[in-house]
This record gives sequence, C-alpha cells and structure tokens, in this order.
Amino acid sequence: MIAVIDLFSVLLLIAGAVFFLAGTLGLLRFPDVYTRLHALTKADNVGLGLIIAGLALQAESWAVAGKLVLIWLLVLLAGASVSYLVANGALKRGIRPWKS
Amino acid sequence: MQLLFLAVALFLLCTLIAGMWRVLRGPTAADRMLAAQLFGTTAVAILLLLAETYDNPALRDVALVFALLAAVTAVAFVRRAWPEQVDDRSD
Amino acid sequence: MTLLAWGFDGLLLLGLLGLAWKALNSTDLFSAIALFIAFGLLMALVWVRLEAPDIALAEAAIGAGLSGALLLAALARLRGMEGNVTSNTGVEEAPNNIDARLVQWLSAILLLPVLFGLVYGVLSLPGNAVGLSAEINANLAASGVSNPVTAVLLNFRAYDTLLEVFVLLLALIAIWSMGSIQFNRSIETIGKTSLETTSSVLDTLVYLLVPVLMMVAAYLLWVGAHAPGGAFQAGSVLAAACVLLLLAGWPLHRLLTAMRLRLLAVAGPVVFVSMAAYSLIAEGALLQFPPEHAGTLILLLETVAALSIAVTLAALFSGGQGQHE
Amino acid sequence: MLQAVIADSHWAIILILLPLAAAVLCFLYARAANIIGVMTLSALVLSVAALGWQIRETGVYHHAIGGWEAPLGIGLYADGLSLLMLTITAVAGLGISIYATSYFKQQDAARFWPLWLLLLASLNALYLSADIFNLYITLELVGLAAVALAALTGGRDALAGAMRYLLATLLGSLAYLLGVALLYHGFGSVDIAILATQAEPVPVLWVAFGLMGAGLALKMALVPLHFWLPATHASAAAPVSALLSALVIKGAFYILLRLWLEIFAPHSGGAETLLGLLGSAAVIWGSLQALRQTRLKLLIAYSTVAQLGYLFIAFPLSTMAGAAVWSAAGYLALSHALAKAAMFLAAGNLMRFGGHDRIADLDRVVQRLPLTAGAFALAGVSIIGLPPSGGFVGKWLLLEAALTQGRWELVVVIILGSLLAAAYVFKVLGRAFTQAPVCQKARAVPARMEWAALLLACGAILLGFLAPFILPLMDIGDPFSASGVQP
Amino acid sequence: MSSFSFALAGIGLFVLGLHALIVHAHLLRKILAINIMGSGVSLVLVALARRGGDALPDAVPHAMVITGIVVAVSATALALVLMLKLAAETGSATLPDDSPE
Repeated sequence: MIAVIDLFSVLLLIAGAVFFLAGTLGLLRFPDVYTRLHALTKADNVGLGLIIAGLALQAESWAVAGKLVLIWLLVLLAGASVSYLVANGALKRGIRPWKS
Repeated sequence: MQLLFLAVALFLLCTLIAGMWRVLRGPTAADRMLAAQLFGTTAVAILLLLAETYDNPALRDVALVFALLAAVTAVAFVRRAWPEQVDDRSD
Repeated sequence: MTLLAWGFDGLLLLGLLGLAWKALNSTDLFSAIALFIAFGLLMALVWVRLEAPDIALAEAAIGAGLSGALLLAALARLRGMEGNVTSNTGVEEAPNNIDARLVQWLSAILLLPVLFGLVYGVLSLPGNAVGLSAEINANLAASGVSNPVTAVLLNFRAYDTLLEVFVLLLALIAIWSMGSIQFNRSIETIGKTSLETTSSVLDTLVYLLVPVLMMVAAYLLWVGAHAPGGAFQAGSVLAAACVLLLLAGWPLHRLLTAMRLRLLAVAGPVVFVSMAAYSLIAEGALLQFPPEHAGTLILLLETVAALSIAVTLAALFSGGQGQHE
Repeated sequence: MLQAVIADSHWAIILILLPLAAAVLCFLYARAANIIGVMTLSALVLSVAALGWQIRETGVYHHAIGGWEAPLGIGLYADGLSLLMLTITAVAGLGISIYATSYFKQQDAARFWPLWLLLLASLNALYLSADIFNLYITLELVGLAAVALAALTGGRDALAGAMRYLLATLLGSLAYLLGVALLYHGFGSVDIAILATQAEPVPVLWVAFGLMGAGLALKMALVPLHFWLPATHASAAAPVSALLSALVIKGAFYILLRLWLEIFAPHSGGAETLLGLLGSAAVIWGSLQALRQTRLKLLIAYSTVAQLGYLFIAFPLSTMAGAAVWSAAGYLALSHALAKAAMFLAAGNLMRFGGHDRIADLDRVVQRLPLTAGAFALAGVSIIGLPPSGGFVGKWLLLEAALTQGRWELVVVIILGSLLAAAYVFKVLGRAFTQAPVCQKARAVPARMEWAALLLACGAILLGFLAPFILPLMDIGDPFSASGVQP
Repeated sequence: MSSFSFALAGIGLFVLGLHALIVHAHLLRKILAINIMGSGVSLVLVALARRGGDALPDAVPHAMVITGIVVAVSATALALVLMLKLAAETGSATLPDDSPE
C-alpha cells in the first residue's frame, strides 16, 4: 500500500517537472511578451500544482498538506494577477502582439 | 525517495538558470521582469522539494514568503518602474 | 546523493556569480535591477543550502523583496527627472571610451592581489569550524526561546539588536531630514493616472494578498521563538504589505499623520531602551531578562520592534513624505 | 553618601542610553530640540566626569550586557583610553552644541538635533564597546548619521560630498566586516579580550588586519584614501564640519588603535613602519595642500588630514617607548579636537558675517570680528604646536620620543608639519593686519557663536597647563601596555 | 569542502562588487555594487561556520548576517534618496568629478 502512494508521488513529480520544462522552453522560445507570459504563468503553475500534489502525498500531517495547498493558491493568485497587469501594461505601452 | 526529490530540485534549478537567459536577452523591460515571476514559481517548487529532502519545515515558510514577495516585486515593477517608451519594438 | 547535492551547489554558485557579474555590467539600468532582484532570490536559495532558514527568510523578504521595490521606485524617480538627467533611461552607452577602458584594466589589475590575498586567508583557515555553538546550546534553556538565532539576536546579543533598531530609525530620520524630493508628487501620479487607471485586478490582488501578508507576518513573529522567524522577518513582510498598498495607490501617508507615523516608527526603539534601562535597575545588568519570563519579554519586544520596522521600511520606500513641513 | 552613588552607578550605560532617548525626544518634539540638546550634552559632560572619577577610584569599568559573559555576550569596557575619547566627544560636543543653538534656524535645528544626538550616542557606544561586531554596528551608525548631517545644507557641493562620503564609509564598513568575519572564524570569538589571548601569527590574522586597517583608514581619510574628506567637510554646515573633523574621524582611529594595542601589535611584523610612512605622507601632503587652498574651510579640512597624520607617526615610535608615545598621541587627539572645532566654528562666523570664505577677501571681515579672529589665532597656536598649548605638549612628547629613539626622519616630519601649519595659519591671520574697506552687506554674528568658538580655542590652550592631571588619567587600566609592548 | 566553495564564492562577490564600485560612474550601479559586496561578506560569514562537516549549526554568524541585511537595506534606502537629491540638483546621477577648488 505504501509503495502505491510513493508511486503516485513519483509520477506526479515527474509530470510536474515536465510542465516546468515546458514553461521554461516556452519562455525561451516564444516570440513576444504575451506568449512568454502565457507559457510562464500557466505551465509553471500547473507544474507547481503537480509537484505540490506529489509532496502532499508524502506530507506527514494534514496541516503540512494544507500549507502546501495554501502556497499553491497564493502562487496561482499572484501569477494570474501579475500576468494580467504585465500584459495590460505591455499593450498600453504599444508592444504589438506577434504576427507570423 | 530523497534522491528523487533532490534530482527534481536540481532539474528545476537548471530550468531556473535557463530562464535567466531570457532576463539577460529579453528585448523589452517586461521580459526582464518575468524573472520575478519565474522565481515565484520555480524557486517555490525547489524550496518545497528541499523541505521534504532535508525534512526541514522552516523551508515551507521561506517558500510562502517567496511566493508573496515575488508578487510584490512584480507589482512594484508594473506600477512604478516600467519605462514609458518601449526600448525597441519586438517584431 | 552527495553527487546530486554537490551538483546543486555548483550550479547555484555558478548562477549566483554569473548573475552578479551580469547585474553589475549590464548595458542598461533596468536590466541591472531586474538581475539584482534575481540575484537576491538566488541568494535566498543559497542560504537554504547553508542551513540558515532564518537568513533565507530575511533575504527573501528584505534582500530581494523590499530592496527590489526600493530600487525600482528609485529608478522610476530618476527617469521622472527625464528632462535634465543626462545618463538616463534606455541603453546607457557602454563605457568604451579610452580612459574608462584604462580604469577598468587598472582596477582589475589592482584587485587581483586583493583577491588572492583574501582567498589565501580563507583557505588557510583550519578544517573544522571553531564557533560558539556549544556555549549557545548550553545557555539556550535560560534564554526563554528555543530557536538559537532568536536567542542570540534578542537575548545573548540583544545590545546589537538595540543599536540595530536605531540604525533603521536613523535611516528614516536622515531621509526625512533631507526634505521631500520636489518632484515625487508627479511620479506618484504617472503610476496611477496617465497609463493605468486603478485597475480592478490590482485591487482584488491587494484585497486578497494584504491580509495574507499580515497573517504571515503575525505567524512569523509567533513562530520566531522556536523556529526560523522573528521580528525582522515579520516586520519586513508587514512592510511588504504596506508597500503593496502604497503601490496600489492607497494614500497611506495621508491616513497616518506625520506625528502618528513618527510615534509608530519610534515605538520599537523606545520600548527597547526603556526595557534596557528597567532591566539595568531591576536585574543589575543592561538588557538582562529574568529566565522565567524571558520568553514573554522577548515576544513583547519583538512585536513592538516588528511594528516599528514595518512602518520604518514602508516610510523608507515612500521616501520623503510624512514630515511636518 | 555621594561617593557611594557615584562609585557604583553605571555611568557608561547612561552615556549610551541618555543621548538615544534624547534623540527620540528631539525627533518627536522638534520645537524643544535646542533645549533638550544642550541639556543632554551638559548632563553627558557631568557623566563623563563621574565615569572618570569612578574608574580612577575602582579601576577599569567592565559590564557584561544581559548578564552573559564574554564569548557569548557583549561586554562594555571603559579604561583610560576610552575615557579620553569620551571626554573629547563630550567637551567638544558641548561647545559645538552651544554654537549650533544659534547657528540653525528653527527648521534646520529640528533636523540637526536628532541626527547629532544619535551620532553622539553611537560615538559613546563605540568608545565603550569591547566586541568587534558591535563596533561594526556603531561604525555604521556613526557613518550614516555623519552622512545625513553632511547633506543637511542640501546644496550641490554638500550633496556630492555627502554621497562620496557615504560610498567611502559603506566600503570601509564592509571591509571591516569581512575582517571581523575572518577573525571570528579564525579565533572563535568576537570579544577583543579573548581575541587578544587567542591570536597567533597565522595568515588569516594578517589578512584580517589588512582588511580592517584599510576599512578604518578609509573611514578616517588616511592619505591615500583621503579623497572624500576635503569636499565633504568644507561644504557641510559649520557646526557639522566641526563635528566631522573633531569627533567622527577619531572614532575610526580609536578602533584601529584599540585593535592594534590588543590584538595586532605583538604579531605586527613591520606594519607599524608602513603606518608611520602613511602618517608622514599625510602630514606633509595635507599641510602642502592646505597651503594651496583659496577657500578657508577647505584649508581647515586639509589641515585635518595633516593633523591625523601625526597620530600615525606614533605607531613606529611605539615599539620602543609604548605608553609615553600613545599618551602623546592621545593628547594630540584631544587638543586637535578642541582646536579644529574652534577653527571650523570661527570659519562659520566669518562666512555668516561676510557671506563667503575666500581667504583673499577675508581682510574686510577679520577686523570686524575680533573674538572670532582671536579664536582662530588661539586654535592656530594649538594646531601648530606652539607652547603653552595642548598641541605643543603632544608634539613635544612625540618629538622627545623620536629624538631618544634616533628616528631623524620622523623628527624632520614633525617639525616640517609644524612649520607648514604655521604657514597656512598665518596665511589666514595675515588678513587681520591689512587695511581694507569695510565690507558692506555684513550680517551680524550672534555673540553666542563667537564665544563658543573662543571658549573651545581657550580650552585647547588650557590643555597645555592641565597635562600633569590628564596624562595619568589616560593610563588607567594601562591600555597602552596591555599588548606586551614594554613601556 | 562545500563550505569553502561557498566562502570563496563570497570572496568572489566581494571583489566583483569592489571592481564594479570603482569602474562604474552611475550612482545606482555603485549602490548595487555595495549591496552585492554586502551579500558576499555575509556569505563568507555563514559559509565558514559550516567547515568540518555539519557540526552543531553556529547561530552567531546567522544573527550577524540578519543584522547586516537590515543595515544594508537602511544604507541602500539612504543612498538612493541621496542619489535622487543629487540628480535633482545637478541633473546627472553621477558624482561631479570637479573637486570644489
């Protein structure tokens, strides 16, 4: 029974790492601010969520798991609002979205 | 299990350093300021993994403060230090 | 396991030195500050690797958070003086004229022996550390707290912290004594009116984030007794909340009249000095806490100090406002 | 009964806590700043006297803060040397404060007093601390307060000078802190007494000494690193220039002297000759530059750089005749503080009256302010080192030690320094005897400002007569031979 | 061994900051250099405490570094305001190099 939880944790962690990789590749490869912003906040947040889920399984008490989820919610909130602010500011400052 | 945590932490650190390249090259100021956002998520993940690896609950508090402060720095950028005119237009 | 840890440290140090080099030698000012903020956050990771979570908290809150906000605000004000600031915004000319090149080479040559001397001095130290950890653990029980760093900061070397709190107060007095910077009024408006109206997203972020920041600050203050945390970290997180409110356009400096702001800023130092004087009379030694209720005294001291630190750091951020004239 | 009260109350702690509390009071109630300030200063002069009496009776004052003994806690320590420096700060500080009460308008006074009282508290804390990390924090407090005071006038030169001074003092503090880090990790403690017993000649000791020496030399503007001092001291307000020259740079010198005597002297390995060389260069270079100046306050600022050099000439002489040479240096520091404060205050009076400090057109001004001219002359006598001034006693003891040890190059430097000092003092005083039309737009100088400058100058002269009382006071707890240097 | 590598990195930061402090004219860069030097010194202070395996963690350097960080932020705030006042007065955020002869 214990091994199954460990197995799940391993899978979640690996998946989280993959999403982080996707986020960073997006950050490096995408052509303009908006797409990079999208890649960064979306991919990384999901990646973080998966890793936190993996860690929560390992957590020894519910309090710790609760704190992990709180951290994730905070990062989501911050990520969402900051990406809107940056995108809004970029549009106002005349950074045109990329066209192929 | 500890080995996996540390391995993923090392991997995330590599993505972090790679992300730094965008901060260096980023044509517009907004790209440079993504660093704070990048750190907000990746560093928080690294800290939580290290907290589990070294069984040190204090690191979770550090991760919590990280997440909050990354947002404050980003808002400081948006509200104050964003240069008026664009340095050079992205294509 | 150790190979991975060794790899982690190596990459961390490489990233740290690389960031520092780029932050100091980047072409334009804005990327220098962005890189410096990244450097501060990476520095917090280094403190985590060196098993110093207290410092990681302080570095994350003060080093990267508040310093970053201070630098960004300063750069904005510098650009606000657009008209007459010569070496201003955009890409500042890389120092490529002759004498700048000469200065660079000269200082590099001069600093090499300094570097080798320092490296030689550090490497000549014996292999195992000779520290005070034994004495600290021996007296930890009598200090009233179980977190050794808080015990050192607020009991064994409380005198350092007393002077420390006065350094912050001195910085505030010094900045207010230089008078408000004439143009900072115009800068505040640029942030709010010309480009963005007070956007509702920012307001919701502030409404949600500020209470969490305040709760985290109270938590850090309470947890400081037995785990990493304490007055400075709690004060700086509280200051981050005030800075966020200032950034969102809340007229904090009008809410707090000059005198109320001064009283808050002075509360920490005053409580510290009066407790020091009282302990001198009652216990016979400066800043001596009776072991049985040292814990509560330290918590009281930390609470008031955190409040003063928060107000002072926030006032340092807004710079120049809040005096009587 | 009075003796009992004086004997066992903690005067040292009052010297630290009182100005801190007064600074907070001035910060809150700016209107009463002048009264609070002068009352605090007079109380401090009395406390220093009581402390002097206490350590003369009961020997060195030691206090373990928080009840924690040395390696863990911080110790306060007051012996003859710290008593000397505390006296300098209190006496010169009182004179400058009386001057400041009528120099500053209400608005500037509200800014001056909290900063000056915090500076005073940090100087007292610096002279009483026995812990090198604690000294770092007091150094930082002194540096930041001095920078804020230097930037008080807000003019273009004052701000540039204050910025240059801030960068220099921060760099100095960081170098000093790195030295503290190396000493702590090399020898396991930050307490000076423990370091004195643990220190042995290993590379980390020399690297730490190099770092701390360079940091402190930068903070006290020893010649190669003096670039920031003249502009800052000249462009600051008159009482602030007096504070900076007379008191602030002596704090850094005190720390270097304390570390040298306690930790570094037995393993110095020839460092004192380097310090002596730098001191001689400071004397010659500072005096020559002072001679070249066309503005009075710049002349006095360069004279500070020169007179500081004299204190460093004591290093090479100390190997043979330890205690005598160090008390000579201490005496020089005391009389220089009073004389230099008087000079800057006199310069402030001249600027207040004539509106400028160009030496060439001072002639119309000097005749109209006899008290100020007298103050400048008396201060000049002490700076040059003519008998019967305090400066003469200090320089004579140094000269005597140099002669007995046959160090002719140092003898030449001491005498040349005095001659050059005479040249630049008479360059200014010469104006008093040339006829010139009366300057029209003169602003009256309050009597209190003139008397404050004159009293300080007379103090510098009076020191010459008080030598037999003050010199033994300096040797309480024999700070100068603690490091095994035979007197 | 890792504690010495961190200490050497601290020394590297110190010298890097010193070089930048000397070379760059813009005051904001000088203030950044001072901050990076401060981080370097703090790194040396804590890293050397962990020599010889993980003995009991020594809390004194940690307390010193926390105090150092607070001093650094106060000094930075003062330096920034002084720089802005100087820039408002002289129009350029660099030190006027003409010493007032």
